[in-house]
Amino acid sequence: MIAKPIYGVTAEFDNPTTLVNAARAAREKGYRKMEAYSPFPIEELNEVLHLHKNKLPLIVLLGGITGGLTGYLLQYYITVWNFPINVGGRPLHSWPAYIIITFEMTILFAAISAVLGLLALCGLPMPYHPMFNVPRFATASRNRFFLCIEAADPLFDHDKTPEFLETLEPKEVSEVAH
Amino acid sequence: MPSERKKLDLAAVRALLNGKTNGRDYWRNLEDLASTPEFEELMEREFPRQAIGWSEDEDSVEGRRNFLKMMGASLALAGLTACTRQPTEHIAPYVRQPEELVPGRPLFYATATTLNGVATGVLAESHEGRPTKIEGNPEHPGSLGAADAFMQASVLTMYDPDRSKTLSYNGEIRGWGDFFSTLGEILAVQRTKSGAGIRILTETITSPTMANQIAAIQKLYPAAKFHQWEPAGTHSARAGATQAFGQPVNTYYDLSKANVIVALDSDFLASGHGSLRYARQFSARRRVQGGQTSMNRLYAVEPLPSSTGARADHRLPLRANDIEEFAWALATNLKVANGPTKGENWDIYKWIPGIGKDLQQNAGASLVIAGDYQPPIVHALAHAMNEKLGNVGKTVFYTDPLEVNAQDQLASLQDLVKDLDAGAVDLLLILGGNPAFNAPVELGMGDRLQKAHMRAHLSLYDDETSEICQWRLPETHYLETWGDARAFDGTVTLQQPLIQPLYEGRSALQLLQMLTVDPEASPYAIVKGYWGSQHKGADFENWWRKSVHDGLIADSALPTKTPALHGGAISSPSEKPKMAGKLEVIFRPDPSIYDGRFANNGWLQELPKPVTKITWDNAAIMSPATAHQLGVLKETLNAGDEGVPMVELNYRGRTIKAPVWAQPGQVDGCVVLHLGYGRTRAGRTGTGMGFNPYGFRTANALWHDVGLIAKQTSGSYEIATTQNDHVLDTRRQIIQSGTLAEYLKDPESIRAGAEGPPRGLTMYPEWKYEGYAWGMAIDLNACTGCSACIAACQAENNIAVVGKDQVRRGRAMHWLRVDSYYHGGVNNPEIHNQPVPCMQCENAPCELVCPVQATNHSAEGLNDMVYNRCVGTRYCSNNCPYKVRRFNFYLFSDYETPSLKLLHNPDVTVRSRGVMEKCTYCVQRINHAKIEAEKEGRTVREGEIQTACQATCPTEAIVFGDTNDPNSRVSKMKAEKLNYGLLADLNTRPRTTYLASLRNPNPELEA
Amino acid sequence: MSQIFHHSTNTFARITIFGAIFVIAFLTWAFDELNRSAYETRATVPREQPVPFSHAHHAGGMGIDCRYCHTGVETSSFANIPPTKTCMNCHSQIWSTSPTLEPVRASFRTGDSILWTRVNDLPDFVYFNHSIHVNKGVGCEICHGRVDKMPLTWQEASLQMDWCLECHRHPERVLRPREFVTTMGYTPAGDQEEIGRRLMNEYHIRSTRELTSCSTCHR
Amino acid sequence: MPDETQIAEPRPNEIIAPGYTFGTVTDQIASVVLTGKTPGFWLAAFTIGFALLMLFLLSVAVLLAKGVGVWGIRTPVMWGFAITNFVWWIGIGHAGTLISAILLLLNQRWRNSINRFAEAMTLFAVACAGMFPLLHLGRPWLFYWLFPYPNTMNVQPQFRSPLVWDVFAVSTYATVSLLFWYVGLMPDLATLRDRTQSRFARFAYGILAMGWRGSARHWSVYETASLLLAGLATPLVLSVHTVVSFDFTIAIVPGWHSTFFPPYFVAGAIYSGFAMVLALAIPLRSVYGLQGLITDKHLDNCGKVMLATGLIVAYAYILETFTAWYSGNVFEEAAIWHRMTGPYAVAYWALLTCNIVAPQFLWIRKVRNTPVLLFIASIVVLIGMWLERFVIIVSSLAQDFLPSSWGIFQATRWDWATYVGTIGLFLFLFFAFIRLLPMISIFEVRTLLPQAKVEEEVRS
Repeated sequence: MIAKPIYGVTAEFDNPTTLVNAARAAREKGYRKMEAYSPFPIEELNEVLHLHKNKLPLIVLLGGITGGLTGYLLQYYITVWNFPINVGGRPLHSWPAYIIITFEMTILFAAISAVLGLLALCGLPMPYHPMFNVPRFATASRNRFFLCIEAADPLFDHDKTPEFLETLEPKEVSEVAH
Repeated sequence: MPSERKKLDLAAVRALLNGKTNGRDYWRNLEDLASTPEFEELMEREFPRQAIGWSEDEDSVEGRRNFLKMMGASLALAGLTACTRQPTEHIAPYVRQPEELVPGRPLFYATATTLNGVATGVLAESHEGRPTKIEGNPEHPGSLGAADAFMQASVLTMYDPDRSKTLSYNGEIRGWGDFFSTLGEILAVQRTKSGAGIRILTETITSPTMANQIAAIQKLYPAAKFHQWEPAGTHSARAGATQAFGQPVNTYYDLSKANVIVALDSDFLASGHGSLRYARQFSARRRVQGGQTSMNRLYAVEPLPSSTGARADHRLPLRANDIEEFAWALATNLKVANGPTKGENWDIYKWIPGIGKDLQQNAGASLVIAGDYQPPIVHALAHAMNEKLGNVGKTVFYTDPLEVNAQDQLASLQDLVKDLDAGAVDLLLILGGNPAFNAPVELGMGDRLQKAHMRAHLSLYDDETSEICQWRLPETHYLETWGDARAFDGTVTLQQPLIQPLYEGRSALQLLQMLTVDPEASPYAIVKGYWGSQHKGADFENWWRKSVHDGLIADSALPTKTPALHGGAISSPSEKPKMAGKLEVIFRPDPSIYDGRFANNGWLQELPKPVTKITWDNAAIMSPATAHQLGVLKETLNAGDEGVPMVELNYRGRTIKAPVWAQPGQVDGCVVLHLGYGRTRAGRTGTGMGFNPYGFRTANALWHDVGLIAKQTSGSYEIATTQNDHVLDTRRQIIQSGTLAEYLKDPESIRAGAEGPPRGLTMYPEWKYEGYAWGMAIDLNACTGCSACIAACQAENNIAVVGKDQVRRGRAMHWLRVDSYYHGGVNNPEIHNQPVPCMQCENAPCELVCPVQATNHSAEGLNDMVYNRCVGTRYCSNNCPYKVRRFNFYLFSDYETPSLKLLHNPDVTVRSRGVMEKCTYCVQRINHAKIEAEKEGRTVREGEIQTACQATCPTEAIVFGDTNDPNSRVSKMKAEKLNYGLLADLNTRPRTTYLASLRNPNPELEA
Repeated sequence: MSQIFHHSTNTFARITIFGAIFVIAFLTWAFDELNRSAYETRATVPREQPVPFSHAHHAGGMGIDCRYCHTGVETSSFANIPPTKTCMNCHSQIWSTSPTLEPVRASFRTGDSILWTRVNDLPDFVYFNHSIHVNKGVGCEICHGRVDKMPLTWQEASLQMDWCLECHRHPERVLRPREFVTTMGYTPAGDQEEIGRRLMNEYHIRSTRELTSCSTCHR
Repeated sequence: MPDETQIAEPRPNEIIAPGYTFGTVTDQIASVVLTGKTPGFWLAAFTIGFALLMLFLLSVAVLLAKGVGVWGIRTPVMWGFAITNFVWWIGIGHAGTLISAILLLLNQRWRNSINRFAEAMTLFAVACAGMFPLLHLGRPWLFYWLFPYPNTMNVQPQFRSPLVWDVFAVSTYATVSLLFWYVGLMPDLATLRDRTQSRFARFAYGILAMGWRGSARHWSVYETASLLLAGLATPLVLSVHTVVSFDFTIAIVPGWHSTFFPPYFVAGAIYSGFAMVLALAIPLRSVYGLQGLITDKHLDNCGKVMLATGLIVAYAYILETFTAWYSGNVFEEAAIWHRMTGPYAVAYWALLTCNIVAPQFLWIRKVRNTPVLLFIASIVVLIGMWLERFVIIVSSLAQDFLPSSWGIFQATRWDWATYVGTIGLFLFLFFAFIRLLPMISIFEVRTLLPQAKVEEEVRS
C-alpha cells in the first residue's frame, strides 16, 4: 500500500547540542531539504545548514538610498520649483536645513525595508504550516529542539529516514502530515 | 507687617529715591531700581508661587463672551474635515443704487466730532454706507489731518450694542409721538407763565445753530433758563480770563513761532482744544532733520508725568499748589507781578532766573501756557506774562469765547440747584451729559434732579442720569445726524451724518427744535436753514455744498482781538494752604475714558494710558516715596503680575478705597485720581470698572486741594498693565538719545553702538527688492506717546478687545504698542516713548521657524502674515525679538453682535481663534494704492499710501514709504545720522527704524 | 498542537500586509480627487435663483455687454450685481407682465432687494479685485467661462488656490488686449504666449514673485 | 508539564540567577501574561492610570472647546508646559532604544532581560510626547498641514522650520521603534501562541506571531535584521533629541541659541530615560518576583549609566553658564542671570540639586545596590529633568530682548491636568502591555542560560 503524502519526518531533542549534532549528521548523510527548529537562535546551525548568506543588507541599503533621495528631492522640488518663497531672507535652496529630513527619511525607508525584507525572506506571514500538525511542536517555542527532514528531499524514504533519525538519540520521532 | 519686610522696603526705596543709575541706565519701573540684594531675596520669595503655581480660576472672570467663545469653538471645529464646502451665500443688491456709490469702494465724508463742545474736523470712511474708520480732516485747522484716540474710537461708540435704543417713560417703551404730546401739554402750561418752569441743562455748547435755537426759545419763553455743565470743562481758564481782562476770552496759541515754551501744568500736546494742531507745530520745531539744526525749548512744571512733560527739555515736578507759586515767581522775575522771590521749595527758585532769562531773550517768540486745571490766578499771570513778553498776536491769540452765552458753569449749576430746591422746575430737559454722575458731589445731583417735576434725559446711553428721569430719550451719535460746532479758534465745523440713525435716536438740535415754533423740522433743515439765513452773497447752494464737502465754513474763525489787561487783575499771592501732614488730591479727566463719557468704549478702556500703561482701571497714583511712607510700595513692584495694595482715601469726611499705583516722576505728597471710572450704569463694558473720584470732587475744589488722608488698608487689587516692569540695561541699545549740543558736535555719537552688522557680512546671497521696498521711520524726537496710533490701528485692522483679565494675562492684541522707558532718578526721570509696530525684518526670525509658511516675505519686503494658513504653533512669536506678534488665545473677535459686524473693515480679515496676527504696514492700503496706480499705468506716488498709525499721528512721528525711492520722505529720514535700527545687531535688518530723540536743555539749568 | 489557521490564511495574510501600501496610495489619490471634485468646489453646478436669469439670453442672445449690469468691474474690487432699477430699465416695457419677473417688479415696488444666490464665492480671507484684472487684460471668460452659453449661471472654475496660481505664475497664457476683455469666445490673433508676453510689457504686469506673494491676495 | 527546579538567589555580578532552565524561564515570564489572576499591584496601578487618562481626556475636551487660552501661556511666553512635557517625554523614550539598539551593538548581554519593557516604555513615552505638539496648536485640527501632501492650495510645509524637522524625526522614531519592538516580539508571541489555553488568545497571538516557527532559517535572517535595525536605530535615537534641541538652538532667543544643546539634550534624554527604566523595573521585579532575571547587576549598571549621563548634564550646565559669561553678549548674560536670580530661580536651583547633587550618591556601590535608594534617585532625576526643560523654555522666553514685553508665565489648572493626564496615559498603556505581552524578552533570556551553549564534541 502507498502511504498518503506527508510533509516530512521530525525528531525532537531536548538540548541544542544534540540538535546541532543531529543536523550535522543528517547533512553528512546527504540530506539537504531539512530544517531545524529551536526556541532561540543557535549560531552553529547556520554553518551546519549553510545559512550564512542572506540578501537583507542589500535590501536595506537600497531602501535607505531611496529614502534619502526622496527626502532631499521632495524638499528641493517644493522650495525651489513648486512655490519659491522668500522665507526670512534665506536662499530658496537652503541645503543645510534639508539635511535632517533627508536623514530621517533614509532611516525610515531603510527600517521599513528591513522589516518587510525580514518577512519576505522568512516567507512570513505563514500562520499555517505543516509543522504545526506535530502535537509536541508547541514545545519548540519553549525548551525543545526539532529537526525535520522534508519529504521533498530526494534521499527521503518513508521508512529509512525515520530510522536514521532514531539513531540520533532523539526524544521522539514523528511524521509531519501535510 | 513683619519688620524684616520693612527692611526690604527701605532698601528698595533708598535705591530708588537717590535714583542711582549707572551711566545711561534706563529702567521701566520701580522694580528695576530696587535691584538690591534684599530685593533679589524678595524676588526669590515672591515669584516661584507664580512661576509654577496655580493661576486663579479663569472661568469665573471670562464673562459674557464665554458663550461666544464656545460658539466659535464649535464653528472652528466645523472646519475640521478637509472637505467642508463653502456655505451658500446671498447677495442683496441695491434696488436703486446711489450714483456716487460704487460697491466695493469706500467713500470719505467730512464731519465733526466734539469734545467739551469744541469741534475737530474729521473724515469718516464709509463702506456701502457703514462708517468704519475716522481720519483727521487735513483741511481743518484743529486737525491738520490728525485725529486723537477719542476720535478714532468714536466710531465704536456708534455701533455700541449697549447704546440706549428706545425711548421710554418710567421704563415703559414709548414713541417720540408720546413724548412730543406730553411735552406739548407742559409747554402749553409754561407758555402762560412765560416758561418760568423750564430748565434746560446741556453740556458746553458752541454750535451757532443751537445758539440761534436757544435765542428763539428764549423769545418764546423769556423766563426759561439754560444751564451748561462740563465736568472737565475749562472753568478756570474762563475765570482766569475774566480776572485778567474783565471778560471771558478764548485763548489759543501758535507754537510754530515759539522758541521757548513754559507749560504751567499744561498738557497742551495731548489734551485740550487744539492739542492736535499744537502737537504738529511743536514737533515741527524739534525736527532736527534735512538741515534744520535748531530746536525749540520746553519747560514743564507739573505734578504727574504727562505726554507734554515727557517731551520737556526741563521738567520740574511740583504739586498743583506749588505751580501757582511757580507762576508768581516767574511773573515776578518778568516784572509783571510782585510775588515771592524765595520760598521753601528751593527747586522753583533755582529754575526761575534761567527760565526768565530764556523767555526774555525770546520775547515775542516765547510762550507761557497755563493748564486748564490750574486756578484762575495762574491763567491771569500767564496772560500777563505773555503780554509783557509781547507774545500776544504772535504766539498767543485771543478771541471771543467759543461757547454760547459763556457763563460760569458752576454758578449756573448752583443756580439750577437753588431752583430745584425751590421746586420751581416743572420741566427739566437734560441734553446729553451725565450730571447725576459727574456734578460736584456736595450738590447731590442724583437726588436734587428728582425735585424737577418732569425730567427728560437725552443721551447715547441709559446712564446714571437717565435712571432718575421719567423720560429717557435715545440720542443720535454724531455720525448719525446733522449739526455744527466751533473749533478751538472758532472755525465753524459742519457735522454731517454718514448713516441713518441705527436706533430711534434724535439729536439735541431736534429736541430743542421741539420747543420752537417749527417743532418737526429735520436736523438737516435746521442746520441748513440757519446757515442759509447767515450766508451773505449769492449762490448759497454751491457755497453750502462746498462747506459740507470741506466739513467747515471757510473763514469762520472768530476774529482775534487784544483785550487789555485791566489793572488790579493781579493782586498779591494768596496764602498757600498748609499741607499739615496731609496729602494733596488732584482730579484729572482720565487719559482714555475722559470724564467717563467713553466708559463703555472697549477700545478706549483697553488703550494703555500714556506712561502708566494701565488699562481698564484708574488708581490712586502717587510717587514711590509717598507710597513708601504709606507702607504700600513693595507690592507694587510687580504690578500686573499680582495684586497691588489698596489705600483708604479720606477727604472732607468722605472715604474711598482705591488701588495704589506708584508712579515715578510724580511729585511727592500728592495723589492723582482720574475721573470717569466707577460708573454704575455705563453698559456691559464700563459698569463697575475702577472707582469713582467724583465722590470726592466738590465745587470749590474741582481740580486739586490739600487735605487728603490716605492709609493702607486690607485687600489687594489686580491692575492690568500692558507692560510689566523690568530693568532695561542700556547696553541693549533700545532707546538712543542725547542732547542737541552733543548731536551737532558729533552727529554719529547719538546712535553709537546701535549699528547692525555690515550688509556684506553674510554667507547667504542677498535678496534683491526691485520695484517697491516698503519701509517705515519713526521719529522718537516727535512721539509724545499719546497712543492715538494704537487706536487708529485697532480701528483699521479689526483688532479685537480682549478684556481686563486677558490683558492682565499678557494677551492684549494691539499690533502697535507704545513702550515707555524711564531714565534717571525715580523722582524726576526722563521719559522716553517708543512706538513698536512690526519691524518687517528682511531677515525675519519669525518666518524661518513657521512650519507651514503662514508668514513669509512678499516681493516688496513685507513680512506677510497669512491668517488662514496659520495653525498656531506660536513659534514665530517666541522667535520675534520685538514681540510684536499677537495670538488669538480664544475667539477674541466678536462674530456674533450684529452692530459690531458692521464696524469691521471689509478689507481686513477678522481673525479667528488659534491664529497669530500682527502689523503688516496696513497692507490693505498698500494694495489699494498699488491697484489704483496700476490702473492708471503709473507707480505709487510718494505719500499716496499712509498707514493708519501714520495718518492719525498728530506729530507726524511715523513716516511710511518706498525706501527704494531716494527722494521719499522715509528714505531721507533713514539717511539721517539719528537713524538706528532696534536691536540691529541681531542682523534682523528691520525695515522699521527709529530716529534717536534729542533734548535741548538750557545750559544754565543743567549745571 | 493542532493548526490554528486554515491553509488559505497564508495567502490572505500576505495580501493584507503587502497590499496595504497600495491601499494607502489609493486613498491619498482619492482624497485629493475629492478635494478637486465638483462636489467640493461646486463648479459647473447651476445655482437656483429667485428669478431664472439667463446670461445665455441676455449676454449671448441679445449681446448686452457685461458692463451694462456689472458696472463696478472696471473700477472696483466688486463687479457689482445690478440694482433692480437696471432690470426695470427694459422690463418696465418688455415682459412687463410675465409672472417669472414678478419678484423683480415686487422688489422695485417694495424697495426690498432681490436675494440672489452667490455663484462665484471666494473665501472671506481672499481679496480678489475685479478692476485690476480687467484693466490688465484678463478676460471675463478666463474665470467665468462662456457665460453667454449659460442658461442658468454656474461657477466655471474650481476657484481653488492652485487654479489662481496658474495665471499668477504664467500671465502670458491668458492675457488679451483690453478691448477684448468682455469678448466671449475670443481667439488670439496669433500665438497666445507671444501676444501675452507682449501685453505683459505693455501693461507692466508685475513679476511672478510679486504676483505670488501671499499679501497679493491674503491680508 | 513545567519541570520545577529551585531558582537560587543570583550572586552579585550575575545577570541571571543560576538554576533557570529554558522551561522555567519561559513559564515564569509567560505566566505573568497567561495567568488568570492579576496581582493587586497591577490593578491599583492600572486604575490610577485609567483615572488620570480620563482627566487627560477632560482637559483635551476643554482645550478643544475653548482654545489654548485655558493654559497659562501668554506673550512673551508662548510655549509653556506643552513643549516642556513634549521634550521630557521624548527624552524618557530614549533609554529604550538605547538599551535595545546601542547595547545590542555593544554586545552588552545584560540588556537582554530589560530591553523589552524598556522599548515598550519608549513607545508609550513617544505616544505621550506626540500628544503635545498636536494639542499645543492654536488650530489642532489643521495639524496635517505640517506634512507634505498633495493639496489644492499648492502650499507645502516650510522645511527650514525645526518644527517640521520634529514632525519627521518623531514620526520616524515612533515608526522605527514600533517595528523594532514588534520584530523583537515575534518569537515570544509564538511562545504565547503555543502556551495559551484560551482559543481567542491563541488566535490573537497566532495572528501577531505571523506563523513564527523558530526555524534555523528564520533565526539567521532574524539576527541580521535585528542587527541592521539596531544599526539604524542608533543614529536615529541620537538624531531625535538633537532635532528636538534644534527647536531651541535655531531660534535666536537668548538662553536657547546655543550650539552645544544637541549633546546636552541627548545626554539629558538618556539620563531621564534610565531614571524611568529604574522607576519601572524596581517595583515590577519585586511584584512579579523577577529578581532572578532583573538582578541587582542590572540595577547597578543602570545606576552607572545614570551617573555617567548625569555628569555630562552637569558639565553642560556649567558650560552654559560659562559661555554666557564668556560671550560677553549682554542678552546671553542677562538670560542666565535671570535664570539664577529671576522669577524662576527656585526652579533653576531645584533642578541643579536634582540633576547634579542627587546622582553623586550613585558613586557609592551600596546605593546602587539598594533598590529603594535607586528608586528614589530615579524619581528625583525625573523631576529634575522636567524642571530643566521648564526652566530652559519658560525662563528664556519670559525675559528676552525688550524689557517692555517681559512677562511671567503662570500655569493654570489645565496645564497641570494635561501634564498629569499624559502620565495617566503612559501608565495605562504600560500596564496594559504588562498584562498582554511578555515584559521580558523570553527567547533572548534563554540565550543567557548556560544550557544554551552548544558543546562541540569532536566526531570523526
